[in-house]
Amino acid sequence: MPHQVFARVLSNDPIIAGHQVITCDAPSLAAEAQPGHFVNVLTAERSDPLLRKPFSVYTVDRDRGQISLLYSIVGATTEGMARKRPGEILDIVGPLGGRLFQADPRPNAAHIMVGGGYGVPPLVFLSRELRLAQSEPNITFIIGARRKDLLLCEAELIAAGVDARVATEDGSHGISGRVTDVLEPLLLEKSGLPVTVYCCGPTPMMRAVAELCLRLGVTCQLSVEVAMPCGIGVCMGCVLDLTDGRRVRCCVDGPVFEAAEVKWS
Amino acid sequence: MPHQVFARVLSNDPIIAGHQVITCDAPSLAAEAQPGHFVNVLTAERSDPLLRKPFSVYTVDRDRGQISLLYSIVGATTEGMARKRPGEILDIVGPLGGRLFQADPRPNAAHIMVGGGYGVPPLVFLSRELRLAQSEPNITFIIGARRKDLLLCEAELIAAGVDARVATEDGSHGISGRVTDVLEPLLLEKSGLPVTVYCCGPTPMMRAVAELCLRLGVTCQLSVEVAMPCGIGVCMGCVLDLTDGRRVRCCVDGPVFEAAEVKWS
Amino acid sequence: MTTPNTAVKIGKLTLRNPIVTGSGTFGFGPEMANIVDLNKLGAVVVKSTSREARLGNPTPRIVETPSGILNAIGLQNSGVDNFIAEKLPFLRNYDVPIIVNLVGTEVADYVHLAEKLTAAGGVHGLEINISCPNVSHGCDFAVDPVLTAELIREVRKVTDLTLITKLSPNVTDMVLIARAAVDAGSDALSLINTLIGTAIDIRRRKFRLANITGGLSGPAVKPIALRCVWQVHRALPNVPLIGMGGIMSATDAVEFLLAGATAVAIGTATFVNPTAATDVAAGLEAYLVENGINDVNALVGAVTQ
Amino acid sequence: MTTPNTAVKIGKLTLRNPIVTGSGTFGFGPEMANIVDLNKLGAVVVKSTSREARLGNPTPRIVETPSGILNAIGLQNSGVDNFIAEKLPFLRNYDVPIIVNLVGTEVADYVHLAEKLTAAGGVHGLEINISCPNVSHGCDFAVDPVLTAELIREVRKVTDLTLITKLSPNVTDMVLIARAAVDAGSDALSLINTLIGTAIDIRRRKFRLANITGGLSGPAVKPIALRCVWQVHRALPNVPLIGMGGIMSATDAVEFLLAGATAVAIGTATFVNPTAATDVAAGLEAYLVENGINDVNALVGAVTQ
Ligand SMILES: Cc1cc2nc3c(=O)[nH]c(=O)nc-3n(C[C@H](O)[C@H](O)[C@H](O)COP(=O)(O)OP(=O)(O)OC[C@H]3O[C@@H](n4cnc5c(N)ncnc54)[C@H](O)[C@@H]3O)c2cc1C
Ligand SMILES: Cc1cc2nc3c(=O)[nH]c(=O)nc-3n(C[C@H](O)[C@H](O)[C@H](O)COP(=O)(O)OP(=O)(O)OC[C@H]3O[C@@H](n4cnc5c(N)ncnc54)[C@H](O)[C@@H]3O)c2cc1C
Ligand SMILES: Cc1cc2nc3c(=O)[nH]c(=O)nc-3n(C[C@H](O)[C@H](O)[C@H](O)COP(=O)(O)O)c2cc1C
Ligand SMILES: Cc1cc2nc3c(=O)[nH]c(=O)nc-3n(C[C@H](O)[C@H](O)[C@H](O)COP(=O)(O)O)c2cc1C
Ligand code: FES
Ligand code: FES
Repeated sequence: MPHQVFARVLSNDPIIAGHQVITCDAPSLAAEAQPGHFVNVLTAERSDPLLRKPFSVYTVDRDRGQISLLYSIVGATTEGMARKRPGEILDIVGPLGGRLFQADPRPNAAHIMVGGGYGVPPLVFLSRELRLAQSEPNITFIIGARRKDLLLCEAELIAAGVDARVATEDGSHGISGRVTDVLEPLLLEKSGLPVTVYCCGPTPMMRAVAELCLRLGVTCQLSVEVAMPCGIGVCMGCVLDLTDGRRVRCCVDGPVFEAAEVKWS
Repeated sequence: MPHQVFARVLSNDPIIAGHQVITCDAPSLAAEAQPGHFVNVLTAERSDPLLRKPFSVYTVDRDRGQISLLYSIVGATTEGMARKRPGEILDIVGPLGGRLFQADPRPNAAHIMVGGGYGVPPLVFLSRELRLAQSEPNITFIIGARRKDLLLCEAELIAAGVDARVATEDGSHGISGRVTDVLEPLLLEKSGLPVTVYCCGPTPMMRAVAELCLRLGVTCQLSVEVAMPCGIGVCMGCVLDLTDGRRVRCCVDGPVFEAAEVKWS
Repeated sequence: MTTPNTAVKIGKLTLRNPIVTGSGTFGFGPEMANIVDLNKLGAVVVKSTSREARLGNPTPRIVETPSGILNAIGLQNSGVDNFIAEKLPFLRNYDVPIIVNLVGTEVADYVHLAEKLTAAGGVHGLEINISCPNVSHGCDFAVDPVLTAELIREVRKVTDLTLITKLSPNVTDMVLIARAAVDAGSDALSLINTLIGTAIDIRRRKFRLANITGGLSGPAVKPIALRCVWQVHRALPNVPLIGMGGIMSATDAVEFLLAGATAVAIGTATFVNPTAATDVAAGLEAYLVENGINDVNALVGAVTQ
Repeated sequence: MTTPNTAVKIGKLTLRNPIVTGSGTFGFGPEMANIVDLNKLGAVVVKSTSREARLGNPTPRIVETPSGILNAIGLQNSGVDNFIAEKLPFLRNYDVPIIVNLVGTEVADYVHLAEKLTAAGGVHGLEINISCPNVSHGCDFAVDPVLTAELIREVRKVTDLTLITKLSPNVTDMVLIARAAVDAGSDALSLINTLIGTAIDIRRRKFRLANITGGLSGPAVKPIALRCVWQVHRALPNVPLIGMGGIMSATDAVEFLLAGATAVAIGTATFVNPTAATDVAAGLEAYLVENGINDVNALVGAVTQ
């Protein structure tokens, strides 16, 4: 259940240009967090900016009671996060999210993660949980980025033995192009298997992935990226239109939806 | 002339509980600042709190182009100042103040400073300037505080050879009582000499000092403590009523006034 | 010292403390019941409910502004029948007054809603929202004392629940509308609803809200809300007021009580701190104890110049 | 690309850029002339000037609120004769339009002021302040279209200087007042003056302003001000508007231009950053260059949904 935690910062280090990972002591969050969960962070001490900002849970260490967030420094909240030093307090509300990634339960399923930008961390969490839950799950992880220096988590995934594939828009690493340029042949490659695609990233990327999967008849779960003013289901500021005509809240009715459910505007 | 300086912080260290001295590289301010000048500091990055806050210039090192402020940590701005580390930037507008302390020019004058709380720093500045300008000026410095541990600058004044006298309300150091309990006998002591009292501190203290000086016919300059929304003379938010019926701005028509001018409300 | 009295009266209702929830900022209960104990609130005011279900406005619906937010939700809700069938049963489990906020475009809509909700059972008060700035005609009543009086008079005829009229600050003279509502039978007044504002994205040269304008709430509006409460309280000292607008802390709540509010609503604050309402209730009690005040009612309107 | 045109027209006046100073936030010139080059501004709007000298309200007169300030200065000024004798000669040294803000309690006061200031020479425009919330009767004109029209009509008779009416946001319908002012001969409109608000010190249980209420300005009010500009521009697209309310940066200024302002005033921002007005002017020019816009007038009202 969502609750507020004043979490002690344990480390807060740059990983690539403009991106950091902040790790905190937060046993209650570590105990509850599942892939797809996000937390709402407040760094302002007064009322400007007023609202918390959402961040996906990146890593969870349940034994030590720690969680970490991977963030891109873009505005007041993330600048405030970047200034936190070990020992200081991070004000977090979480875990948030009502519908999370659902690992495909079929025994020989191929799990394909497609992540871009700060969509990568929740999928890294998902693949870690999959590896904990199943022996030798069949995971392929496609990471998209504009340039090589904006690529997140590749080394980490490789070190964990995940089949990581990369698409950069400028071709500076991996395939030159978009994640769908990697995904389409990959889906053919895996065509004998039950396949689920899990996707998180910028909306245009998710839309392209969703449309590809729908066209090819592949199950696809998306964690949508929508501003979350409250994160707890009461402001109605995060709504998404579904193909069945319903207008739902991404925070508590999502953030994960099936590709077929989402009505793109 | 008032101007904005993005001053690099050189040091920022506690002196007594809840009080720090911040020293910055600010050659243009160091060149212009005189005793009684203040500066307006902004630490908020967004708009809450909106306004700058005033701080008296405490020390000036004209050779090195440095100034320092002595501040009591009481709210958002001073908390923001306290977080500044060497190398970071302090956003300052100054020097501010149109009418400053005027050292009594009479050759054998007795200069009596009466300071309480953050009224002490500008008087320390004044006594330092007096010692630079005159050989062996006759300075007595009365410091008032509630308790010994809230006493500012005593060691520094003694080290500089200033006759420093202390009044604490709880008697934990110096005379037990108020600055006027020290001032009244001191004025008798100095009665053969031309005397000027320079006073800065909480309003009730200044009023008591002013009334004592008026009663004994001693010249007294006060640096009034009034909120300074703009500090540059344009908001009319810092006005003070004078005995001649004028309603003047403390920032540019003061902050230093003669005791006889001030109409206490 | 003994525990101070925190109970206040709003019309026929006794609230255990003066802290209620702002309509539209607390949903219909279930989400928040996971986070705070509803039984520690003075009352739960639910999101505006209309005759038919409403999808509300397109997105974006909320944008941040300095110390505030603009919202243009457009009264999304699943309609009164769904409320009674699906939402009210949950709320009946709690020992807290339930106040339903009503919205419509015509007098008949409000009358219909009031009748249904009165008959439903388990609803303790009705807050008549005549002041939503985010739908066309949303403020037609709130700016006109004659229309307001007519509306309240008709609703009054069909219900004996406590009636609270929610006023708009987007008017020249709130006292005029307040008086009209009270004379027509409103037991109490809620103030303020949001102030109409907008924001523009200069990169795209477009409005930041799909609806163009939205309602401003949060700390930015607190000085205005506080002034409204004081003005209306001074004019109508015997009418219980529920004050709201930017209340983030117990300190803010005390300001509103001193200005003349008998109760206060926590709105936008809940988005920032989900436990804001119960935190404020606890903080208010602490303030009473620290200041040796044995009845919160002693604070109401107690500000001096 | 060549330097973009930044000049705009407000009535008969050509401003070299759209940035002017907010009345009451820039004094009468001399203090600010030490800090910024007045010749880099579109116009200098001086503090409200009245027939006789005024001492204004007692202190405290300014308090901070979230992202804003409340002021209750009460129009302290040394009167029009003193202005002409002591302040105007200094301003005549600059090559920048001088706009004098007038305030009075009766039509005759404004007429008297307008005559004197027109005759004085060196005054280029008159801003008619009908909207000061900090004096009794300060808003009587601004809330009533008939009174506003009568006032502007009488002032119009005695001056051919550019007339700008400064509107209050504390009304139900600003467009009504705007139209009345323009139909009566106002060449342009300034909006918005401050919103009425208050603040309470809960320790002393007293109002924080000696005057009880004050006018809210600063970033907190920006969304409201922007909405007012857009509403009035949409209704009166050919009337030049001077937009103001919380403008702190060139980004904010562009928002106001897009909403329909032809010029913008920098008020409270000057208290925070004394060079705010010229900084915004420079930032606006940079925005034009970066976006390949060769005439600032192309931005005016150019927002889309
Ligand atoms: C469910 C979810 C999970 C997320 N997970 C992560 C995560 O794991 N890591 C991560 O880094 N981010 C994540 N995000 C995104 C993150 O929440 C946003 O980037 C957040 O806004 C950052 O807050 P900020 O205060 O630092 O920046 P903000 O000030 O909110 O700025 C965010 C972006 O908006 C732009 N912007 C701000 N104000 C304006 C304006 N007035 N006009 C136009 N543009 C403007 C900024 O330039 C910037 O690019 C997630 C978002 C969602 C919805
Ligand atoms: C000319 C001049 C010179 C000065 N020189 C110095 C100096 O050299 N050193 C120094 O330390 N200070 C000095 N001050 C005082 C300093 O400017 C103030 O203390 C300033 O307000 C501190 O800013 P802040 O943001 O840290 O605290 P603020 O938030 O402004 O708080 C200041 C005080 O007001 C109280 N307060 C804040 N908000 C409220 C509220 N809503 N209701 C009731 N009380 C409230 C706080 O508790 C605190 O005690 C000087 C003041 C003047 C006028
Ligand atoms: C997102 C949002 C939705 C709201 N929806 C409603 C509503 O449906 N009905 C209503 O009467 N008021 C609604 N309000 C107004 C609040 O109840 C309250 O009057 C206003 O926000 C001021 O209080 P605050 O500053 O504490 O939020 C809404 C406010 C917000 C922020
Ligand atoms: C301290 C202060 C004094 C003001 N005095 C006047 C005045 O004398 N006449 C007037 O028309 N407006 C006056 N105003 C209003 C401003 O000119 C402006 O309309 C308002 O502050 C909104 O702009 P801002 O948010 O940029 O300050 C004053 C505002 C402030 C903050
Ligand atoms: S973020 Fe508020 S309802 Fe989803
Ligand atoms: S502080 Fe603004 S006029 Fe003095």
